[in-house]
Formats: sequence, structure tokens, C-alpha cells
Amino acid sequence: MKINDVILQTVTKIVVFIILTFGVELFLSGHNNPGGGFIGGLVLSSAFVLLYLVHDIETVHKGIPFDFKKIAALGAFLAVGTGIGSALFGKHFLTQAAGHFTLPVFGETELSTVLVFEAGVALTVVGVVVTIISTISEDV
Amino acid sequence: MIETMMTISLVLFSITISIAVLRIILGPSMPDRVIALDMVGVNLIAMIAVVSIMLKTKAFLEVILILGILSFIGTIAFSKSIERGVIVERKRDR
Amino acid sequence: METLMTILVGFLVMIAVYLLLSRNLIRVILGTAVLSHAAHLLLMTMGGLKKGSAPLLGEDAESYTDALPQALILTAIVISFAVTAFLLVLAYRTYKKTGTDNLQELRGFEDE
Amino acid sequence: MSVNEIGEFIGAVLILTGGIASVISAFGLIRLPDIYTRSHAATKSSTLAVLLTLSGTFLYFLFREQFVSVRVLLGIVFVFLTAPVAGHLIVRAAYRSKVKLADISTEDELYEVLYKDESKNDGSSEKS
Amino acid sequence: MNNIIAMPMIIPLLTGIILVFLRHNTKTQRVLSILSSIATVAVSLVILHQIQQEGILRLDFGGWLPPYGILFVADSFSMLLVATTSIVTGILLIYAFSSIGQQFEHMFFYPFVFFLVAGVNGSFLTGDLFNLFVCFEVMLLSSYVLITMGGRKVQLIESIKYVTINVLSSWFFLMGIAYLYGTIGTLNMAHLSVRIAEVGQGPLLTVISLIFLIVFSLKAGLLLYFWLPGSYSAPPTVIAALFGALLTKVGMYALFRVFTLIFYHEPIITHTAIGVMAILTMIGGSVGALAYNDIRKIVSYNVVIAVGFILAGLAISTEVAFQGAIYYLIHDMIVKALLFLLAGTMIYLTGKTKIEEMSGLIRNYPALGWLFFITMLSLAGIPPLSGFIGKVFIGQGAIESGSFALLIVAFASGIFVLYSLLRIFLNCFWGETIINEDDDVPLKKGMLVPCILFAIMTVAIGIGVEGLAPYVSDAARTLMNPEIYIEAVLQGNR
Amino acid sequence: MTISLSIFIPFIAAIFVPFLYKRIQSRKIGWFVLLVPLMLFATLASFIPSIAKGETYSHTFRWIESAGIHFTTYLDGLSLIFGLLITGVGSLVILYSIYYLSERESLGRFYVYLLLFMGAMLGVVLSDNLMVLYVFWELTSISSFLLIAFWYHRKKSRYGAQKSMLITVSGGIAMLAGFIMLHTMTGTYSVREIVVTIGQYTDEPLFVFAMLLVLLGAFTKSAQFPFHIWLPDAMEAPTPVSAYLHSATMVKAGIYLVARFTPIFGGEMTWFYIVSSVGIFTLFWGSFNAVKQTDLKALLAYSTISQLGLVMSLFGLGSAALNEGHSANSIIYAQATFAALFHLINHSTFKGALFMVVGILDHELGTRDVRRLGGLMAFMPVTFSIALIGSFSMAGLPPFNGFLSKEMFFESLVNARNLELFDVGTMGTIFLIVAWLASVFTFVYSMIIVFQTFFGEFQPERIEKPSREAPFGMLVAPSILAILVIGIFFFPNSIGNYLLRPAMAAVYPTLAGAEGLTPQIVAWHGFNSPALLMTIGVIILGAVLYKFYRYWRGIYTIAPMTWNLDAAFNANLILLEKASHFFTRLYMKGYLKDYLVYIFSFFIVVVGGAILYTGSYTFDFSNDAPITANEYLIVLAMVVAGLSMLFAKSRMTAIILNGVLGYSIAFFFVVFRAPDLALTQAVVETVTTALFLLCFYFLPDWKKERSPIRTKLLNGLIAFAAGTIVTVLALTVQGNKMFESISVYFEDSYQLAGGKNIVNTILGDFRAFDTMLEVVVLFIAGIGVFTLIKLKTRKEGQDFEDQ
Repeated sequence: MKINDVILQTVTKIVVFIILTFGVELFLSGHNNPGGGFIGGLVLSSAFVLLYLVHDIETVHKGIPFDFKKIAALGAFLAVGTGIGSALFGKHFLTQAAGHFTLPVFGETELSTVLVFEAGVALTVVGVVVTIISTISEDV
Repeated sequence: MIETMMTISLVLFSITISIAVLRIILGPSMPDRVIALDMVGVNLIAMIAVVSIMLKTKAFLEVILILGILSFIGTIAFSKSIERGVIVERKRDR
Repeated sequence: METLMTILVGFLVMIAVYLLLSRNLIRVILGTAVLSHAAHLLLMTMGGLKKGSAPLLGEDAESYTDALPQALILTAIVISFAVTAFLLVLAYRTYKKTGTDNLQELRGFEDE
Repeated sequence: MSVNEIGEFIGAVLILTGGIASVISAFGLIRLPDIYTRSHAATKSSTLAVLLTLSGTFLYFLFREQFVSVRVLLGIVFVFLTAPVAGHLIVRAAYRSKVKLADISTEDELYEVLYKDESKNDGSSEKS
Repeated sequence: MNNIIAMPMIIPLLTGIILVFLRHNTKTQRVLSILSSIATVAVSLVILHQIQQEGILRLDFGGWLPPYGILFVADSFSMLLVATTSIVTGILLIYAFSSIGQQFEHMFFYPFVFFLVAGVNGSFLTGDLFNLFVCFEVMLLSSYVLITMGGRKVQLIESIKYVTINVLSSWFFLMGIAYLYGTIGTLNMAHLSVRIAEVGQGPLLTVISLIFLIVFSLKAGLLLYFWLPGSYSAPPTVIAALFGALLTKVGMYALFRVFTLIFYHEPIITHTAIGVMAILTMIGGSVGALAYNDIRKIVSYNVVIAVGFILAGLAISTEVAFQGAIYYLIHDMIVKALLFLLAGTMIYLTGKTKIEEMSGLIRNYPALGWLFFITMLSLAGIPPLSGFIGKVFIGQGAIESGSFALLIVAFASGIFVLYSLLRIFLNCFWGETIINEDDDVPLKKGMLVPCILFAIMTVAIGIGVEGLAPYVSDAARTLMNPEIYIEAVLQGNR
Repeated sequence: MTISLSIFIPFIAAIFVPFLYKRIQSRKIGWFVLLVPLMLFATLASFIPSIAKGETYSHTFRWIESAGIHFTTYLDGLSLIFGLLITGVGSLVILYSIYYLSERESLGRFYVYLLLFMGAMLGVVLSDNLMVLYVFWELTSISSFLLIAFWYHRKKSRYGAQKSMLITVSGGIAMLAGFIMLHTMTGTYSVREIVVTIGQYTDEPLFVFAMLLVLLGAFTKSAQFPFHIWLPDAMEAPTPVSAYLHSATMVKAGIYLVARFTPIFGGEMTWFYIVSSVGIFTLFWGSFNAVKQTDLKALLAYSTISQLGLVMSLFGLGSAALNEGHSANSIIYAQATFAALFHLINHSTFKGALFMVVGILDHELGTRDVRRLGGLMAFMPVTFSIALIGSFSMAGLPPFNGFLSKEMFFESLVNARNLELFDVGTMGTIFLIVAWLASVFTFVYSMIIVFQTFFGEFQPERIEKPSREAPFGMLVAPSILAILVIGIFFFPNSIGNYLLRPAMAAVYPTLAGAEGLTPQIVAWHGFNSPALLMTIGVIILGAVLYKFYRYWRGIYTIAPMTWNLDAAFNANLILLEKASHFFTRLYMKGYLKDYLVYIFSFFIVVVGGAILYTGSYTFDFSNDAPITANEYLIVLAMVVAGLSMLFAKSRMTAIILNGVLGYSIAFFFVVFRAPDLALTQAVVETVTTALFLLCFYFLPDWKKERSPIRTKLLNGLIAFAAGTIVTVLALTVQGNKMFESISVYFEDSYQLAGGKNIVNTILGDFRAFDTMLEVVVLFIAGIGVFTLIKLKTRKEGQDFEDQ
């Protein structure tokens, strides 16, 4: 019996867009407002969860052809890597460095290694959640 | 004045949540419960909005949006689970 | 508030322990989930409640609530999520392999 | 009373109204006879309640701190967008999993459409 | 600034992550893992040496001074364990190469091992209570995965128990941290110690310390060891060996750390409790080791006995007893790994697990038999092998402090160890050879070499104890005098 | 230095034997091995003159400096006697075994073990450091274990090996404890230093314990009653081994220990009584049991037990000398020790010879059963003469060395009766009678050896091989011993002056040099000597008993004689295994639930008990924050939701209720000003719920718990107690906040780390390490789930397979 999901899928398009934007926003604002790598990552992954729910695995994987295990590993690598990076510069392990830069579009911006660290966190979260869900569902 | 109104509405929302929990327990069918859970979520959103007014902070506004998103996702998941058992299919429409 | 929360924590622990002691795998997993709720609330309570405003420096406030337990809880939440996910998958693999989710039937090695 | 205070007051009134609406919907949830009727209470009036509250919050922050909260606006839009879909989905699921209508219902038109030709075979639905 | 002391944890961590990318490249995985083990061993030995020169080292992560930031503290005690862990893992990896099979290698076997090691080393090194919790979780999660690896029925059944019980103990841990934070308001172990010394360890703190006792007892298998025999006999050999060598040690380390550094003011309650639990553990382990005919079970119960034995040293709490416990810890890590490897190899060769089903193995596998013999003697504490010196010191401590019950049980447990393993040796290695030449499963070199390495280590440690002595006595001195540790961590910055 | 090296020579040789054996593969290997003990014997013998002059040699290698364990060797009279015995008998045994063992045996292994043993034994007697002594002590047990089970495919060999190992190692461990106690008292492991200082410590409570434990070690090793049971079973070893280890050397290690420790503990009454009475009883019990044995080797085993008892009791009697001080009496009592040392040597000679004879019989005839043997005198004249010499010496007849030491033994017993010191009175008489009876039985079984085997009717049909004299090579070693037996009788004082005198000085350092400590040994004391009368009595009664053996044999079947310690040991082992199986099964049930019950019970008992015991339940609510009405309502809703979770009929209801809990907690996080937490909690809760739903597809719906009401009540009780404890403790903590939290520091996060969100700054900077590891945890869980699902081993059902 075919189940018609047109309404859901249409709404999802907008909703996922909102969620993704919100997730990125949360991730970026983490340093000064609620949010950060974890929550950003979790929100992003909840967008993926929604996609999986509304569509099916094959469709989603066709749309986003990544190996999420690798993404998770990359995230973990980034997180550990920032630590090693600071160690290489002769600082204490996991010392975060920050600097102010003037970028063409954004103007005065603060860039920090925390951002890399948080990006690692977010990537891992996304990678792991998606890996778990897709692995379980594939095992039917 | 505003303070009192806020407190009253908080209590009202809490009553709603309690009733929804009652519905979850009573059932009788699974969709009843899911709807009630949805309602809990929605009312929590409202409560958080009120709380953030009372605390005079903007820190919780994110939570409102998140809860909105999540209760939606939760409801979809539950309804799919009730409807089809499996909530994420490998391939749609086999 | 603290007292109320402590009692709530105790109550959650009670539920969790009862669930853990049951025979059904899913109940046990639910028990661990509730247990982690209790632990997080406990950590929160121990740090002191409603003692100041949210730990965001941007907003003007005289004092802030204790931020350290919050950070700890965040870590703990993620960890308990990881463990719960694994435990769930383990449960379902076990069911597939053994055909039962009744812990009284899962004795393992002792069946000599 | 300044404009701002009036604005705040309006916001507060909206929130209180939302609270009342929510309790009403809660009564609906507990009093109505079956899932299909309850869903009206749960999705419609509850959504109304939360929308009222959020608008009130938005107004409050707008007037009190001259702060346009994009998040609250987004939240309003989001709830507005998703609540009906969620309600639709769950009721459909209910129907497909063959939750009984209340005894006082007089007609079930969809039954004819869906299950006319498969009275024996009830498809993939699984009751949980 | 001593970034080097983060390395025993970071190297395995990073290796693990990198190996995930190299999933299908078995050869590279092997080469990398061996290289990284060697690097870890080298680094830990360097640190160990450095400590003797410069005293306790510490690394403040991110440069945040204690008690605010997290820090790693390397004293002789922790570094001895870290070094042993690294060496044992390295050797076990060699065994894994020839035994674990490509299927496992493609399923992230090596990464999980490295994560486990990272967790173990991190737990040894950290100076922050909550970080200890996190390190525990790193270790536990990888152990969860490792124990289920392969997904055989028994493994799954046993791992459910293992995971649930460990989740429970983690919960206790979290609860203990919550209470401690509530009363003392800090997480740094040295800082905790200072603050507790300031107000005195009142009844409340003693009760909290008992929660920690439960947590670490669960991990160490002190009295609460029910989960241990089942779960240690389920997974493949290498993994079982890793578990047997490393996992309980972390719990023991934590017990030592917490009850010498933080809660050392009320020994009448806490240390007596530990003593009683140690006695019961040894008795339970001894009884269990005789109860079964399954090799894996016997071996697992031997782990339990050793736990009781080592913690007897903590219960006695004199410098000599600490020395004994540390010697015995090191010895036990090495020899337990060897014992598990041998038991696993025997099962691999014969396809049987019960001792009455094997016989006369020594004819076909003489090297294996003699290795087992050495292991047996070493575990029974027979000189001049590595178990001897620890036994002497613990006995000495027990006598000096008048803990005769501990002395009797500890020494008697040695006989039970001997008897339980003697049963294996007599039944399986001696007796009529029932496997004829045709059914003879060849013993792979890759399986034998690690066993021989371990055996050499136990002999070498036994004879060359003096080489370890300065490190061990320094470690025991630090355990005995928490001020040394506190001074090194806080440096007057209280 | 030489001495230290001489300990290692056998070990070094042992390493080379397997390589050599690979080359030669024949019994010639024995000749190479023989070089080792011969060389060592010569080396040690070269020390005789200087030792006899009263010199001692000592040498130290530093070993475990930190524990005070040094590799110190010490050669004095006592160790010299033993060293000579070890190497001397060792040479003869190896010579004998060259012919005894067939080429098909794995000779390489045999000689390795034998050399190991020899080195270990030398180590025992030459070490001054107690710990080193212990090292070698255990090594002798191990090599004995290996030698007993030389034919490991025989069940009885394995059994005997296991038994001897268990008993001797247990004794060794007890001894170790005793040594450690000595160290605790005196602060040194060196025997010589302890001897010097022990006087200050005799009042310490540890002293007696140390003595008892050391004695335990000595008694197990020397097969004293009731630990003698391992020795008969050890006879499963090849006969040369029995001759060497289980009669001449290893079993005498216990004797050595007693002798060595006499200067330390000898002054104690306890020591005197325990050593002498255990010795006397062992003497009696061994000889009494020896008579009933039909296997010649078993007979010899019991005879060894009995002779060891004799020597032991003499040392016990001799220890009385130390209590007397430097009086004339002490010299008299010291004669017992002299007799002991003398008999020690004598026993090695005649017992060694006898064992070799039995080996020859076994080797040539294929049986050792006295009932099958008889009339062999004609076929095996040389063997017969050796047997005759050995047996008569053992029986205490002239002109053999056994007569001399037996006489001295009786004399010491008579002297002991007069001992006023320990109020020995009646005890002394009992000793005397028992010992005399034992000697009668000794006489009887010695006659059995000679007469039943070599006289009487020849029974060719009952033996397996044709009877003929053994080859020459096999006869050499026993003949040498037999000659020694006679030689010592005629020239006893050369031994007395050169070997026994320095040994006596070692045992009695305080009496050293005293007049008459080393008497002249004479065979004839005149008719009046009580010893001679006793000997005559022994011969008469012994002859009678031997003649009428079959009439009183029935005594062995009446009740107390059939109580078999051996059987008791076996039954105990089996019982132990059964009981431990039963006991372990009792609590290791394999059910998760039981384990959890244990853990929670432990938690409740320990923590709850501690709360009650220490009274840490002082509450203080003054710091509580206010509660609003809606919070009460939410808590109420949570409580209701939680409770109904327990009774939920369907799993999905439970999940929904869990969701309610999770969302409510998120709400509380909002109330408690933790926005980040609320966000995380909400998302995690949803994702977890989704995971639950995902897995539900694969899992069955849960059934109603059908456990009996009692179980439910118990579970409820445990749950309630656990919850209560958590609450009580939390409330107490709430009222006892002792310090300000360190978190004030983090409120400067913007200045310190450039972040305004304190929580996130902590996570990303102050405690970034936690976050990093947490990421790793999550990562492990992720790929762990992947592995768990994807990795399925092909072969199922084969639980043992590793692949």
C-alpha cells in the first residue's frame, strides 16, 4: 500500500532549510551565546534525522554522498589536532589562540582556534548520529 | 501586574501539561499518547517563553525554536512508527 | 527548590532501579536512561539552583549561576547518549541472535 | 503609561490568553471521546495557545528592550508551519492503525475508500 | 610545560583516529599500530626517567592553572602503570596480527584497541576527578565494542551484563562527583585533598568516599566482581588478554589514588572496608578458580584473586605495602596478559575449552607447555619470578601493621592460584597425547613470540627487580605522602 | 666466590644439556652430566680441612638492594655436610642412572631437571639470606615436581607430583611468612645477623608465630607427620630420583632448616616440644606403616619418613642444650644434635644403597612386590650383599654405621629423660618408649627387605623377566655406598672430627669450642650402657615380631589404622572442588538481575549503613531557592509519568513517558538558567527517542512482568531504599556546603578566554580536554555501533573459535 507523503515532503524542504540555518547559526554563536559545537552539531544532525524520516536512506545518501564515519573521524581528528597544533607551537596542549582579523565582507571578525575545535566537535556529532541511524536502518 | 499574569499563565500551562500527561497514561490508543506528548512539547515552548520574560533574558529563545523543531520531528517519528513500524526505510515504495 | 529537586532525583532513582531490576531488556535500558536523568539533575542541584542569572556575560546581571556543573552535565549528557545508543543496538543484536529479550533466559556461560 | 508599557501589557495579555486557550484545549484533550476529535483540541487550540504566547513574548521583548527576536519569529513561523502537518500525520497514522472511532460517530467515509477491496489483507500496518 | 606527558594518551588516540581512515589497508594498519606502540613505550619510559630527575611532572591543558583547568599529573606510580600498559599492548598487538583475522581488522579492531589504551593511560595520568570519569568512559566504550566484537551469542549475552553494570557504576561515579562537588566545590584531586584536609574528613565526606569505593570496586572487581568471569571469558583471546591485563588495573589505580590522596583521613572506616572486601575477594576468587573446569573461567577467577591481593596492599597502607602492591600490579599486568594468551592459544589449538577434554599437549607444543609452567609459577609468586617481590612486600606490610587476616588470606590465595593452574597444567599439558600428528593444528610463530616476550619479561622483572626499585619506591613514597603530589600540582597556588 | 659460582654451575650446565643432547642423543650424555657433581664435590671437599679448623667462607652479590635481599653464600660446617651429601650422592645417582634409564627416555629432560635440582639444593644449603634460601627452596619443590612426573603420561605420576608440589609449596609459603616476620623483628634477612641479634626479640609476639611458620615449612619438606603423605606418592619418580631427592637430599632440606634455625629458636620450649614430639611420632608412624607395605619402594618411602623423624627428633632433643646455658649439661644434650648429624650422613649412605637395590630389582625383574619375590640370593649375590648391608645398618646392627647412630639416639633419649628444664618428666619416658617401639618396627621391615626378597622360595612364574645379576655399571654406585656404610662404622671419628665438629659449631655458635661438644664415637660402651640393652631388646622383640608377622598383621585392618590421611587429603581436594563449585554457583547465577541486586544491596548496606552509623543526615533547608506553583505541578507530572512508566503496558507508552521526563528536565534546565543544557537535553532526548523507535522495529513488544509478588516487593524495596539514600545524602550535602565553588574564576571568561558564554568557554577552553575526550567517546560509540551491526562472524555455534 503506497503511502502518500507529499504534504510532509513539501513542508520538510522548508523545515530542513530552517533547521540547517539555525544549526549553523547556533554553531557560530556558541562563543558568546547559547550554542556551540555540540548543540550546533546536534541540531544539524536532527535535520538529517528528519530527512531520513521523511525520505528513505537511499534517497538521502544519493543526495549527500558522504561516508559519515569518515566525517566523524575527521571531526575527532580536528578536535585532537588543535591540541597537537598548540603543542607544536610550543604552547600547552590544547591552548586556544584567538586573534582579530579584518575580513572583506564580515568586517572586524574574531577568529579563534576554538572555532576549529568546535567544528571538529560538530562534525563528529553529525557524523556519529547519522552513522548510527543509517546503520541501524540498513540492517533490516 | 505583568508578573502576576505571567505566573498565572505559567500555572495554566502547567495544568495543561499535567492533563496531557494524564492522557498519555490513560491512552487508550497510541496516537492519543503521541498527540498528548506533542501537546506537552508545545506547552513547554510556551512556558519557556514565559519564563524567559520573567527572568528578563533572551538566552532561552533558542530553546523555543529547538523545542518546536524537535516536537515536530518526534511526532513524525512516532506517527511513522505507528503507521509502518519502521521509521527509516531503506528504500521507499518497494 | 533544592529540596524538591533532591526528592525528585531520589524518585527518579527509585524508578530507574526498579526498571533495572526487571527482566525485560528494554526496561533495563530505559532504566539506565532514567538513571542518567537523575544524575544530571543531581549534578545541577548540587551546584546550587536559581542563584543568579544565566551564565552569559553579555547580559547585565549581578551574579551568575554556577557554570561548571552545567559544563559537566553537558559532557555527561553526550556520554550517556553514546552509551544508550550502543546499549540499544546491543540489545537488538542480542535479540536477533538469541531470539529472546528476557534476561532470565540470557544466562551465558553459566549453563554448564 | 508609556507606549512601551502598553506594549508590554498587550504582550502579557496575549500570553495570559494563550494560557487560557491552552487549558481549554487540555480540557478538550481529556473530555473528547476519541482520537480524531481530541486531535482537534490538541493541534488547533493548542497551536493557537502557543502562537498567542510567542507573539506576546515577541511583543514584550520588542517593547521592553527594542529587541526584534528573529528566533521567536522563526519559532512562530515554524510552529505555524509544522503543527498542522504533525496533526495530519498522527491522525492518519491513527486511522491506518485502525484506531476505532468514537461510538457516537455516524459515518466513516474513508473506510470505504481505503479498505473496500482489501477487507482481509490489512496491508503493512503494524499495531504497536 | 611538559607536553610530553600528554603523549601516552594522545599518541594512541590519534593513531586510533587515523587508522579509521585506513580501514581496508591491513598492512598499513599493522605497521602504524606497531610504530605507534613503540612510540608510546618510548615516550612513557622517557617520562618515567624524567620524573626521577625533576620530580612529579604536570601538564595544564590550555595553560589553565589548577584547580581551574584540567591537568595531567605524571608521578612514578602512574607512569609505571602507563609504561607497562603500553608495553603490554604492544606485545598483544603482535599476537593480534596472527590471530585476529582480517575481518576484524577491517572492522576497526586496531582503532578500538588504541582507544582503549588511550582511555587507560588517560585514567592513569589525569589529575582531575571529572576528567577521570571521562577517561573511564573512553576506556569503557571501547571495551564495550571490543567485548562484542564478532557478535557471537555468548559475547552478546555477557556483554549486556557487562555494559549494564558498567553503566551503573558510571552513574555511581557521576553521583559521587556531584556530592563531592556539592560539598567541596572543586574537582581537581589535589585541590580536593587540600580542602578536605582543611575541614577534616567528616562523616559526610566519609560516606561520599564510600560511594567512590563502590564505583572503583565495580571497575576493579573488588568484591563486586560478579560481572568479571563471564565477560572476560567471552571475547576473542587478544581482547580477553587486554581486558585481563588492563581493565581492572584502572579501577585499582583509581582506588589507590583516591584513598591515598583524597580520603586518607578515616582509615578505620574506609581502609578497613577495603581490607574486608579484599579478603572476601580473594576467598571468592580462590573458590571460583577451583569451581570450574573451563579454562577461561579458571583464568578469569585468577584475575579476581589478584585484585584482592593488590588491594590488600591498599588496605594495609604502609609504604612497604604500597611498594608490594605496585610491584604486583606491574607483574600482574604482564603475567595476566600472558596467561590469557596461553589459555586462548590452547583453546585455539584444541578447539576445546574444558580441561578434561585436553590432554598431553606438551608433546606437540612443548614451548607452550613450558610457558604455561612459568606463568603458573610466576602467578603463584614463586621466586625468582616477578610475582615474588610484590608478595614479599605485601606480606611485610601486613606483618608490620599487624593485619594477620590479610596476610593469611593473601598467602593462602597463592596456593589456590597454584592449584587452579596446576590442574590445567596437569590435565592439559601432561597426560596421554590424544591429538595425533594429523590433527595437529600448527602453532603460529606470531602467537608464540608474544608469549615468549611476556615470559622473558616476567623472568627479567623477577631477577632484575633492583632496576625497578627506585621507581617503585618513589611511587610508594608519593602515595604515602600526598603532600608531595599536592605540592607538585598546586605549587603553593591554593 | 667459588661457592657462589658453584651454585650456578649446575644451572649453567642445565642450559647446555638440551643442546648437547640434540647432538648425542644417547646415554653418553650422562657422563658429561656426571662431571658437574664430581667437580663440585671435589671443590667442596677441598674446603674440608680449612672448615675443620673453624673457618667459614662468605660472599655477597648485591641483588635486591632495596629489600635487603642479597645473594649471600655462606659456607660453614653445617652447609658443608649437606653440600658434600648433595654432590656426592648426586654423582653416584647420576652414575647409576646412566645405566638405569633406557635410551628411549628423554634423557635430556631428565638431566636438566636433575641439574636444576642439584643447583637449587646447593643454593638452599649455601645461602645465608633467607629470601634467597626461599628462592632455592621453592626451586627444589619445582624440580622435584618435574622429576616425580617425569613419566607424565602416567596418571599416578601426575597425581604424586601434584600432591608433593601442593604440600611442599604450601609449607614454603608458610615459611616465607615466617621469614618475613623474622625480618620485621630483626630488620635483616641474613641468618648470621639474625642469630646474633635474636636474643632481643624472643619476647615479641611475632617470635612464636615465626617459629611455627618456619617449622611448617621444614615439616612439609621433610615429610613429617601429618605432611608425610606426599612422600610415598613421590615414589612414582624414576628410582634414581627417589634415591636422590626423596631420601638423601631434598627431604633433608627441612632437617637442614631446623638445624640452621636451632640457634635462633632453639632456646624456646615450644621448639623443643614440637620438633621432638613430631619427630618421634613420625619415626613411629613411618616405621609402623612401613611394615605393612608390599611394594619395596613404598616400604622404603615409609622407612625414609621414619628415619627423617628420627633425625628431626634428635634435633629437637638437642635444642635443649641452648636453654641450659654453658653448663656441662648442655654439652650432654648437644650430643643429640651430634647424633642427628651423624645419622643424617649414615642414612644417606644406607638408604641410597637400598633404593638403588630396589631399582635394580625393578629394572631386572620388572616388579617390586615383595610377595612376588623370593630366593634371589642365588641369582644376584652382589645385590644381595648390598641389600644386606643397607638393611642391617638401617636396623641398627653392627658392624654397620647405623648401629653407631642408633646407639647415640637411644643415649640421647635416655639423657632427655633427665632433662629438668622443661619439666619433661613423663614426656621423656613416653618418648623413650615410642622411639624404642619404632626401632622394633624398623628392625622388622629391615628384615623383610632382606629375607622376603632374597631368601625363601624363588617364584619365577610371578616375575616378568628372567632373573640375573644386574650389569656392572649399575652395581658400582650402590657398592660404593655399601662400602661407605661399613667404612664409617670402623672409622667414624674421621667424619666426626672433620665434618661433624664444624657442623656442631655452626649449630651451637655459643657453645663452639666447648670441651666435649664433639665426642669421640665409639662402638662399644660396655654392657651397662642402656643403649646397648635397648638394642638387644629391639633385636629380640623384632625377630619375634618378624617371625610371627602373619599373626599380628590383622592390626593394620582395625579401625584407627585404616584411617588414612592420604584418603583424607584426596577427599578434601575433591570436597573442596565440589564445595567451591556449589558455592560459586550459588551466587554466580549468570542473571543480570541478581548481579544488580547484589550491587544495590551492597550500596544500600554500605552507604546507608555509613549514613546511619556516622549520623550524616543533618538537613538545612535555609538556603533553598523559592519554588513556584507551576514547578510543583511539573514535578507532580513527572512523578506521575515516572510511576506509570513502571506499569506501562506497551513499550511505546514507556518511551513517550520517558520523553515527557526528558522534556520536563529540559524545562527545569531553563528554570535553572542553563540554556545550553536545555538545548542539548532536548535534542538528545529526541534523538534517543528516535533511536528507541528505530530499534523497536526489531524487538518484540514487552510482555507483562510475571514475577511473583514477593520478587516485586523486594525489587520495590531495593528501589525505594536506593532512592531514599540518594535523597538523604543529597539533602545532607545541601546543608553542608563547606567551600565556595571554584567556578567564580570562570566568570572572567571574557578576559581570560574571549568568550561570553561561560559554559561554552569552559567546554571549549578551560576544560577543552574533557570535550575532546567526549567527542572521542561519541566517535567510539558511532563506529562501535557500525561494527556491532556489520561484523558478523561466519562460523556460529563454535563458541571457542577465535577467528
